[in-house]
Amino acid sequence: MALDKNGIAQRIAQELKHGYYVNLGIGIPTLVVNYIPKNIDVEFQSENGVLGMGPFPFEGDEDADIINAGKQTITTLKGASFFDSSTSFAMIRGKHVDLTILGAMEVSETGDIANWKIPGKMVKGMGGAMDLVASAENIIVAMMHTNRAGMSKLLKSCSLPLTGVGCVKKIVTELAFLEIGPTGFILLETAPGVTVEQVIQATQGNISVANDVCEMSF
Amino acid sequence: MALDKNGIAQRIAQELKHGYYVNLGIGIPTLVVNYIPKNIDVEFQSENGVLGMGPFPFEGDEDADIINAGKQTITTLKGASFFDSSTSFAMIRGKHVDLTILGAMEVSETGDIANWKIPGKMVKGMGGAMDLVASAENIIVAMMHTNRAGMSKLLKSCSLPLTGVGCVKKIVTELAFLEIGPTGFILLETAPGVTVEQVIQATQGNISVANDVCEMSF
Amino acid sequence: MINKTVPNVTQALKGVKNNMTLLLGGFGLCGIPEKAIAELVRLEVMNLTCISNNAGIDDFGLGLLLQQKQIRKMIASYVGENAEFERQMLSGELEVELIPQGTLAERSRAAQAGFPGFYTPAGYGTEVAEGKEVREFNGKMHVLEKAFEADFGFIKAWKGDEAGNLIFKGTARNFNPNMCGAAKITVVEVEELVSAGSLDPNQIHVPGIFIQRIFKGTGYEKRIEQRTVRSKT
Amino acid sequence: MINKTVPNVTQALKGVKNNMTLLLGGFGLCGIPEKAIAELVRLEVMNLTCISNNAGIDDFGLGLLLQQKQIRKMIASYVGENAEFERQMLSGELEVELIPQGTLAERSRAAQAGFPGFYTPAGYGTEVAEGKEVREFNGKMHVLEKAFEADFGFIKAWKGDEAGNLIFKGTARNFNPNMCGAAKITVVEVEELVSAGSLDPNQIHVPGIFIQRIFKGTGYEKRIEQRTVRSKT
Repeated sequence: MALDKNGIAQRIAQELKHGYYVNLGIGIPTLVVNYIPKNIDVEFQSENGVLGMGPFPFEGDEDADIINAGKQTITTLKGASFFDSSTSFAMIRGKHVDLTILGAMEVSETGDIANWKIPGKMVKGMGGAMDLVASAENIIVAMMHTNRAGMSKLLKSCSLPLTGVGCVKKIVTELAFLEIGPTGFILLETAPGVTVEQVIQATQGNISVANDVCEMSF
Repeated sequence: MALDKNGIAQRIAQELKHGYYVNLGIGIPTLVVNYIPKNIDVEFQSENGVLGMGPFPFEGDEDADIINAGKQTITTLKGASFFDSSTSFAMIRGKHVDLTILGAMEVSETGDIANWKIPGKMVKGMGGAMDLVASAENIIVAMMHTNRAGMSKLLKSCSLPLTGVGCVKKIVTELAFLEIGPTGFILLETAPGVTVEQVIQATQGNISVANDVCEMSF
Repeated sequence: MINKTVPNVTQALKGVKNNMTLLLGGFGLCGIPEKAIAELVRLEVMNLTCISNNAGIDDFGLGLLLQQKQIRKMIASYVGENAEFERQMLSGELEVELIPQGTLAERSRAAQAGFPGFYTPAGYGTEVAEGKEVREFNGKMHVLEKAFEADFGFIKAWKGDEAGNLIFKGTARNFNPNMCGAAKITVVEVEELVSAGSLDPNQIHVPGIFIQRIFKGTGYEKRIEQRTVRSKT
Repeated sequence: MINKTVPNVTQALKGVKNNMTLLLGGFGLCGIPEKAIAELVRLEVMNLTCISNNAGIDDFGLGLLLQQKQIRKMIASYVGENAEFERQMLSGELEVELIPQGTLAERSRAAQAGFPGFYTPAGYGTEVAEGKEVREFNGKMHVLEKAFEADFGFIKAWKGDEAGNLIFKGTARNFNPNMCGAAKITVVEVEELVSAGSLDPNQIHVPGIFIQRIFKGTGYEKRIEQRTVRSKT
């Protein structure tokens, strides 16, 4: 049985390590905060200028001057700080942010990612994504394995305009946990009840199966 | 009669205009603060990270954490601010500082300046001078017209390693107030009691005399 | 102290003309120069090039200028919140240049700090790098990006003093400090305007030297784009 | 909150070895990492490359390392206060690279912010530009300068919290913020170490993400180089 969005977030959360500064993209990545492993400290950075983001404010406590990159009202935790955009991207570009989790429309077997534009149809812009993917050493993509028509989004090469080249390291979809290796996607874990065969079927790009492939455990 | 250091500073001070942010080098330029014209507001920037410098502190009020670029203890005035070195040079390089007043060992007729090194003998370093002269639109040099041996320091071309190329606009020495024109030094004003001939004699570089040359008035 | 105060928004925007390039602070609707935008609408200046991270929403922020078709070209990083924007862009009425957010911040700071250009890895291998110089440093490819050139910069700060010293609040800071001093004339609106000497010199976010005009705005709407809350139980 | 505190200077300098490149904050003797320098002397690490605006005076600051001949190469902008420095330089014992002060600040910040290079007008046409690429932008010549690469950065702040957030005082700020995060490991010493949550998030000069270790120093000497005063009459 394929994972839902929360399941994807939960699997990604297992990749968090103590001491990580993490930048979460809009969408599924936002849900990762709900599954932080016990006994580790991580801090969340938002590129609009806050480190140490906390949960949403209690009703009535919203402050228009305190938002995240998704323009949602938020709170801050002890040890938080506010800063300007140039400093925020110094954190990102300077590799001080340890992990970037973001969504994608397409990922290629060489780690290219496309997530900001569908020519002639939708152009939201790249926001901070191009800076994030160009700089982060550690990028996990949270995405659906196929589109609504059942076509794979894990491709030989991206058909949409790129956000970054050869940058994605790991991918979590509703079907699987994969990494990018020298020869393409490597299937590391299947979602509960999903078979290796199903993942291979749903992947257009070159895919190999890790020797120790297993089912995700939560 | 040639000017003393205070006289040079006093003549330079006449060039200050209302609303100017001014960076003062070490030595004679520091004395300019004593001669600010009445009825104008200027602010002094020091490249080590302070805007709105005030006078020296009263005895006993010195604070090791509040100094100017000459490492002297100072105070700040109302509206002052402290900032980091990168921001300080953003002010300088970004042309937000309106006037730079600094000393020189040599100036050439094309506006080159040398003030940081005598090969094999003295190497203090350029400090912020190279950034200042490369960026400032308005540079006044405070210097002695000749060295102790009587040799001119206003030259055809500098003999010492340069601090900047073609950047000096105006020069005040103990003998004269000059500017740099397309064909070399232009004598604008003589110090009280100094003749045009004396200035020309003391100048090795090409020098012309302004039509309206006059004596400095204080 | 050099006094930078002007009495009102009209004085603050004196000299703004058609065809100018403007830098505007803000992230979404957070920390935008509400009063300057309202005055730009009133002035009916046309054919503007606006540089700002976002383009507002349909009926607030830069969306108000889009409604009046005052913007000829928009340089931004994310424009996903504005249907009128999308319509004008897809129809070709509006010229749009989308650039990475960090590049937008740094091209502003480069203009402020007198750097003509810098190398960033962001956008290498994408549309963004097309027509730009690329270059390898330490085995990694980078794109040469250049400082913005703008006529006016419109900044929103929380507190400011007569000398133009600024303090921002929360994430309303964003691009505002980086854009101060990045245009020929920097105009700041503040919620609270205090006398020089009232602010701790150690806690100034932007020194007054970077700005030319400061005025106190009143009646800030500060609209929230995504009101997200949790319940108290 | 990610805790960055270490108990003492010995723990803070763990891993410092011979032949390393160090970034050190401070302007003159103002805002220098006194405790880290003392520990470097005690550790007797040799053959260091030190990047700092100045080289201390004969018996304080980096002068203490020069006395022990621990520095092989010095990168600075102004070294005029130190006779032993001048002796070692003129005799050739010490390699010296003098660079413009603004370039020193920005090469630090470039390392912090992930920019490999940038163009500055400072030093064009001088010895400083020799062997470096130069280039025209807008009719003016510029020099390509590159980010520093350093093993350790030693920073002195006034206050810091457990999360590594920093506040500086007066002109003791100088290069310190620009050097945070510019080396592989950034070590900060503070006069006052407070718990996370004690500092206003709006008034942090350097967020803790840029630093790896923070400790409280005691007994700061804070020597004054030029004690200038006026009389009260």
